[in-house]
Amino acid sequence: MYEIIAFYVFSALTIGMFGIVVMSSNALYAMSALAGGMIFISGFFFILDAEFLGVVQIVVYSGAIMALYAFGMMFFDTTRDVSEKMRSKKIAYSLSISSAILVVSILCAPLVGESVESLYPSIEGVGNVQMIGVVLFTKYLVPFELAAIMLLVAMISGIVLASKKMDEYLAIEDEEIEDVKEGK
Amino acid sequence: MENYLYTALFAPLASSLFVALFAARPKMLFTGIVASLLIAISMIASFVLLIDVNTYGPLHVTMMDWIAAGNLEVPFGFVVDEVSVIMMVTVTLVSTIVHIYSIGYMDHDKSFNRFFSYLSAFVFSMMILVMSDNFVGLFIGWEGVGLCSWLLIGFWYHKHSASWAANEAFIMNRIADLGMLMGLFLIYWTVGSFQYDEFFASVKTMDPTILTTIGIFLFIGAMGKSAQFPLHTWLADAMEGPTPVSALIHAATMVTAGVYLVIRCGELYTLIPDVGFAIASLGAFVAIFAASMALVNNDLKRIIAYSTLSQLGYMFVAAGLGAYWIALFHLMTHAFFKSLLFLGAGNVMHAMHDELNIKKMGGLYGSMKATAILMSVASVALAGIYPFAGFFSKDKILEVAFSEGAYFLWFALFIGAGLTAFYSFRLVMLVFFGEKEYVKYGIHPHEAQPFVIYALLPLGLLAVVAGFLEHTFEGFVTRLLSQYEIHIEHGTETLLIAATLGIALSGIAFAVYMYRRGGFSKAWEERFCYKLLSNQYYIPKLYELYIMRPFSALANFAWQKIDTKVVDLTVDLIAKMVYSTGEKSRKMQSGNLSDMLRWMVVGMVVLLILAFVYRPMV
Amino acid sequence: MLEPISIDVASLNLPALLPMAILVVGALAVLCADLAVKGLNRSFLTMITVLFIILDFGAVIGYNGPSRGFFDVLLVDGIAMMAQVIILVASALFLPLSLSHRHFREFRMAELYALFMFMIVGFQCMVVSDNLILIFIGLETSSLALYTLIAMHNRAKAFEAAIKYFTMGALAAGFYGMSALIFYALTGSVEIYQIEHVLMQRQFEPLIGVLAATVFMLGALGFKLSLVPSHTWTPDVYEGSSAPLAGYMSIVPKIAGFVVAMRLFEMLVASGVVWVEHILYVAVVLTMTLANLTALVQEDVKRMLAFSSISHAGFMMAAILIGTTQANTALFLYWTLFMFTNLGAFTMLWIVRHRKNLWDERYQHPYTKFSGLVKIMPTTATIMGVFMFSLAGMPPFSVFWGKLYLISAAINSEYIFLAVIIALNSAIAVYYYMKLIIYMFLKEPITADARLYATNASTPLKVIVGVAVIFTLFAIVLIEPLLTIITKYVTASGF
Amino acid sequence: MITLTHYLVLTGILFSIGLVGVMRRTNLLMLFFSTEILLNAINIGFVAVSKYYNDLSGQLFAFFIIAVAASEVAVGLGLLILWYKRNGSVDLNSLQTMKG
Amino acid sequence: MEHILSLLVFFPAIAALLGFLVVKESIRAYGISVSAIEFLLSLVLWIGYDNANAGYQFVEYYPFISSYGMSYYLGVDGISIFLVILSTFITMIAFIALSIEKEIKNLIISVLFLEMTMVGVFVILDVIWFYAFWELSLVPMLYIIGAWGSVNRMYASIKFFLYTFAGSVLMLVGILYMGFLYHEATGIWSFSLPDWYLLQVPFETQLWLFGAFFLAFAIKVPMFPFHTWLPYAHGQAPTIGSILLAAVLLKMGSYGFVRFSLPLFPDASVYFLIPVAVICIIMVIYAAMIAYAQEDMKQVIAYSSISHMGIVVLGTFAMNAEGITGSIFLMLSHGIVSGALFMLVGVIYDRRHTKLMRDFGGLASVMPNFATIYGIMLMASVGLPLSIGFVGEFLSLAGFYRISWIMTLFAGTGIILGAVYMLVLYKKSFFGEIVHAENKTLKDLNAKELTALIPLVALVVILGVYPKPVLSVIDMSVQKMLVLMEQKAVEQTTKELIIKANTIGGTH
Repeated sequence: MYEIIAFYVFSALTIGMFGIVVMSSNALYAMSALAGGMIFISGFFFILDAEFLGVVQIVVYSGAIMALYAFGMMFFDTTRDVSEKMRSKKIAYSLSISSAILVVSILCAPLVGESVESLYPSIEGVGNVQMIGVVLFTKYLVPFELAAIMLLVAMISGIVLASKKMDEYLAIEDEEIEDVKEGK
Repeated sequence: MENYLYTALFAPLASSLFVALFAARPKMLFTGIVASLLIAISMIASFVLLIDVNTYGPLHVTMMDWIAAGNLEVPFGFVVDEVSVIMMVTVTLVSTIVHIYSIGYMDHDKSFNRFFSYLSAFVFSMMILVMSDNFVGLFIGWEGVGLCSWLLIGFWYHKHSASWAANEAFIMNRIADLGMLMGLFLIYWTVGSFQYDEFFASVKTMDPTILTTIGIFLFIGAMGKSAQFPLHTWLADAMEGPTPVSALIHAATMVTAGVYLVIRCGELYTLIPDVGFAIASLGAFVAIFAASMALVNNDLKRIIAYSTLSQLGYMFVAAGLGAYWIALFHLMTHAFFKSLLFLGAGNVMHAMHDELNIKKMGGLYGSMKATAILMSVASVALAGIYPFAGFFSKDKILEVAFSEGAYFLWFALFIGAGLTAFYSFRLVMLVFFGEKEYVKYGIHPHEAQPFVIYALLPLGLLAVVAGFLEHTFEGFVTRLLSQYEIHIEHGTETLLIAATLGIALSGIAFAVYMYRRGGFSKAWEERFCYKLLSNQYYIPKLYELYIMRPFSALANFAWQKIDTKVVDLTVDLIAKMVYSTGEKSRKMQSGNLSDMLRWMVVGMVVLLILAFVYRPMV
Repeated sequence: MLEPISIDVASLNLPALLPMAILVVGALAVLCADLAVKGLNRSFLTMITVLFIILDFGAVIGYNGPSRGFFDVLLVDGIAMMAQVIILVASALFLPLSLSHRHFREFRMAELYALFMFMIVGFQCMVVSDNLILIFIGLETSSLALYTLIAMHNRAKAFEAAIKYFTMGALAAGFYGMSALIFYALTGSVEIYQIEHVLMQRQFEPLIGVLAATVFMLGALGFKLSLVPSHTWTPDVYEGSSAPLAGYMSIVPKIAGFVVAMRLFEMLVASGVVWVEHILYVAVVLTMTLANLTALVQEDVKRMLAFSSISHAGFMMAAILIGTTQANTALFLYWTLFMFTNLGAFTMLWIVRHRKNLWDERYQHPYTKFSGLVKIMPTTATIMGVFMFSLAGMPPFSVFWGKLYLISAAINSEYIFLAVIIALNSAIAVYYYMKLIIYMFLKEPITADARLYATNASTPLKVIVGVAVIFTLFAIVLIEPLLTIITKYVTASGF
Repeated sequence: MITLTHYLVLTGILFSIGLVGVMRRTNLLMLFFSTEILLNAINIGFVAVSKYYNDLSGQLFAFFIIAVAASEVAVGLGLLILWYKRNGSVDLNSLQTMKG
Repeated sequence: MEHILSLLVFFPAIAALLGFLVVKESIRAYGISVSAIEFLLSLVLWIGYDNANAGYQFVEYYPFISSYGMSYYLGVDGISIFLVILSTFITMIAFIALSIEKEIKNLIISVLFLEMTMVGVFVILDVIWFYAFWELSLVPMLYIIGAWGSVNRMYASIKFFLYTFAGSVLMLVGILYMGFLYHEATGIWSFSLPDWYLLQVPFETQLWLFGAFFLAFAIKVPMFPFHTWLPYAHGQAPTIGSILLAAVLLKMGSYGFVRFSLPLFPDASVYFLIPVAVICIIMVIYAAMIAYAQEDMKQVIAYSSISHMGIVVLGTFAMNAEGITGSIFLMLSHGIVSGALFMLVGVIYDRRHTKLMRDFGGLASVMPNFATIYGIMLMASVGLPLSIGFVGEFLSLAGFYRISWIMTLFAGTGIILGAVYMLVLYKKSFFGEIVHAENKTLKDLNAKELTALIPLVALVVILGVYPKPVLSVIDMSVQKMLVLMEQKAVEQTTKELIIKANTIGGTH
């Protein structure tokens, strides 16, 4: 019973939040809305008793990602309203609507099969976190490692891109960059 | 034996090539002499062959293979039989004389050597034409003489009219040659060979329609060479060439090639009398048609040219009606007196400093007796007065026409005879007698060098006596050609002869009478008929108007409109279209990020819609 | 209660993982070295990296274990081998382009080399797995590294390129996730062979779901393979990034994508869902034609090459559409030959690069730059001409043989119309390749100063060009051995 | 009773919202927000399906997607910062130097 | 004699590569000597050729992509040998007559490459290689036209290249499909022509394949609607380019018809016989008329060669030994004659830097030798008996007469119209008074030009008087081919037509 209520509440909230994210012209609102929406999404995870994911969602998103974005925003000081002049609204909206209809209607379709036996079932009495741990460190070890590498890459990229090395020459025009270097 | 044949054939070639070495050089007398000698040798050889053929019969040699592909095989083969040997003799004889004559005539021309080279080349081609033993060989000569006549008519190429006339002649002949080619192809695909003997051997058994087609095609070829209507205009214009050329090519030899062809194919045409009759009728028409144009013309050479035309008409009548030997006979005699006439005219031209208008002459008798006499003799012969050569041959033709019951043809020829007599003596009178018009133009005419005159004597002689050879000639050529006996009872025959002679004489008399009294009144020249005749029935104008102009217009249209505006443009348009599509598709590349993203979404949306609506048979 | 799991290490088939491991180690080593020693020379870094790549190459070649590994996450079959070989060879050939005569900032950063190796790892993971998750992460790893590499060129255009690429990549990632989700919903599995299995069971019902999944996957891979209409990034990114990287992008990410596409779409095409076949058909034709048409009107050689590589990718998709063994063989053959030619072409651009846009303020390599080059630098012009002819599919240069084999593959499986379209497209394509040749050989030079064209030339670059030329010219002799090897691998992996 | 379809529909709606944002946002930062929405929407779907099948790979996929999202943010922000340093703007209409 | 064909093909290429090392001053001598050696080689080929054997000789066969049936397969028979000799000969002559100074090195090298491709096209028997040479021949030509041409050269060269290239890509598809068919039929891959000859292709397929090949050949020949690249190419190309283009490159197309279309697709050839013949007739008449309308001497000759190629193709489709032999011979004669004519135009162009007829007139008196040789070539071109031009034309027309006399009649108008435009050209530029002062001082042919032209004149006469040795060799192979066609034809009507076309007598 409460599941129903929770679902509808959360859906309403999430949709609302994300709606704000997409529509609001104030970056601050948008970001807070995003954060909120993500927290509500974690709510769904809890409903679907995927506690681990719920936690990760809150931690990673609301913690890490949102912090990053916040820094970014301060950097760009887009705290005040951003003025977006969108090109060819009509096309955009018609596309949005049509795509929305299509996507939703597809997902309405009875996709799931009945006779599909699960490959990695969660066993009774074993917590979700534990199960995930097991699968993650057996079957999905390689992806996990690769994900680690991916995060490393992201980190390096972030460092490189934001580092002083890069903006050393940003002040100067393209042509001259190499001139300076010739000097060395 | 064969050596004689090859001598006769290749002496002219040798002469031509030898002289050609000096073609670019200024005048050298010896070239002319050498050329004449070689031609003379060829003539002697031909006479020897004549005797041989008379005693041992025809001679047939195959020199070498020429073309061979599939079943088609064409050798260089030569046959010297009664007909070809007569042609050879005639050709070489006249050529020799013309060569000698030319030494004098072209004396002052800077391209003296070149002239002789061409002239000998012509003789060579003519020899091939008459001696070849197959149709393709004949075609070689056929085209060869065409080429030489092109070269010689356009000999003075700096004259626009000359080169124009040359091209006209060549092209007209080409038109006819196409017909002839078709004939040859048909012969090949029916008989499988181009050899005369094989062809004539099988004509008996052939499908008449094919025969008729062949006959027509071949005669179209003949029409071109012998300048029969409607391909006749080139002959008059060909008078642009030097006079010896006119004498040799456009009177004595080349133009008779058509007749020769018909005679050669006698066995064919005897089997298709209808075609024969058509030929005869055309001939009769041309005979009177050309003669009428000669009546009013004032150009010395053109008059003779027209008379040539009409004489060719006579020959075709004979040939068409199956009297081949008579056609051949007239061909020969005509060659003699007509070339004589032309060469005489040449003398006159020299005397008059290339003045051709006979209205500006007159009274030349005083200053150039020999020429005058010779030309008068020739004219008499042409008019066909007993006992001159022309009488025998021409009169026979009339008899043939009569005995064939083609009275209409006979009548045409009969009138033609009268006209011939008239215009030839109109010419004689206007040139040699009457008022000395040329004094007005301050010209002092003089007789040609003696050797030129001597050179003409043999022709003069022949013009007189050739006629008496009639029976020997008949006996000789009818070994090969079909016999033709005229079956008219003696009374009528004499009557006919009398009538013909009568009209000829009266023509002469009328001419003499009129032009003693200073010719016709100017009023005549206003008459329509006069204009019609002097404008050659407006036929050249018609050709100009309805063939040449449209052709060049059409050509320009095809080039500027169709080729560039349609065909080429389509190609370019296709290219441009592709390119412009590129330009359009370039807009997709707006470089704006949200457009790019939208494109991705568009792709997705479109595909999803397709997923919903488009369901091919799974 | 969960009983402890015991796993036999041998069953993990670790050697299958070795190649990636090598490069990871390499990357980390480079990073540490950079920390330890300041200002390592680029030549050192380059060569070290190349060496690691070679090691990796050895590991790939040397691998002869079972095709499955690591709980069936890894799938080292023939096409994976082929793809890895191409990826590694291309990487080893493109990286030394950093040793150009002019010094570029990015090549002095050790991070670049580390990222480069991580990127390769990502690509390898993409090709050696049929698990959508691993593929996804590999894809993202390589992409993220690639974005950074592009941006590291440190020009305004480079940043623009990187951002465009990144943003579209993010959207593509979304599509990929959606597709995976639908597949998962359909089959309860994220492994292609499982998906195939279950879908077969369900006779591809509900069809709409399968189609939707295909659509999204097409959107995601279409972005990587730059299929119309997701191709719009290609020219901009190529233009923005440095020539070596552009050339690299025209080869390696695509081959990785092709392998994934082969795994997925050939399953679907073979499934007898005609719709998929038709859609692919349309996409292929559009990609070839539209790219060609747009390439016609380019003024910049680099952009032209970008479009041309799009249309070549279209040819490759055609191969996937046909899906016969010969077609797949043709794909790898074509790509190998194309790799060498493109390597040469882009290296030439790299060599003639001049820091100032002397010829056109907008473009760096406008056609006019090359006008009359034959009079200034005959050899350079001739070599460039060879590459152009090869790209144009002019016999007997390398790409022609690939095209030949591809068309014949199309014909042999009765795709006559497709073959004709390919032929016509190569006829159109000739024009823009020819344009460069016209400029180089037929026009008069603007500035007859040879130094302008050699500012960036250096021995390593020349060597690489030499290699490319040799392979392009004497491809004929390679065809037979290549064919035998590729056919062996392809048939071995059942494609 | 909340069935799987409810969740999938929700996924669809959120995904569409994300698409809308991707298409209408011209401020790059907020554009990135929208891409996050896309990924999150998918996450819901995965978890729901995994719950339905009682199969964990869905959850793991979601987990990895979160990781991907995180790293994307890092790189994206890095690029954005570079661009901003250079042009003082994060509006995508400012990056149109390359076209055609 | 073992590998003489490979030698023939690759000698020029190697020479060209070495040519890069030769200094600019002596490159011309180098070119001449190389081409002379090549020509001698081709003569050796002819000497070694066994006239009694209609099949392929000097065959070299090495498989090189055996898994896909491609091989390196060379051989000549009567159909190709003289075209090879023609190519080497004309190249040599063109080099001798060469009067270009600007960047002569590149020119000579590219011409040598061109020579390789030309010889290659004629001697190769593996179809893929044939395609390779076919395409490669475009490249040097593009360079020659584009780099040494006159004002509008870019357009001309691009048009030439794209047009011909676009035409031949479909041929590639056709080739591959043919290979596929062969594989279907026999289970083995092969792209060697002799193998394909043995393959019977179903009728419907033949039609399509014929079309695919036809387009490539038709554009190359060029046949009527596809001919527009030719005037541009000739109009802009330098003399040597025009010579090679007219003398050899065009022959590739007609050679293709004889080599591929007829023996591979006999039924389709017969099926399309009438349409093709109609196109040929249009070519003959239409091109002749356009040639008449031209003001540019070179354009006249360009269009005239279209007109002549019309007769060539017509003869090819006569389906009998006379016609095909004739058309092959006509290829040779047209090669020599048009080559010579273009050379002559080049001569006058070097002196006056104009090709417009109205700028000349009366040349005959200032340049007698030039006028003479021009006249001879002109007569050969209008097909005067005892000149090389006649034999081929006569045979081709004679052959096609068996198919349809009325069409032959129309095609025959070519000999009239040919005379018209050629004589008009001659009259305009050589006859009449000298109107332009600058023409008064023109020099006659110099030694170099004479050495280039005399051999051509000699050939024109010799082959005109005694073509038999050439004809008989060609004829043999042609008859062999006809027998083959008759045997492998799938439709009864085809067999009948071929038999009828080759027998004397019967109905018409």
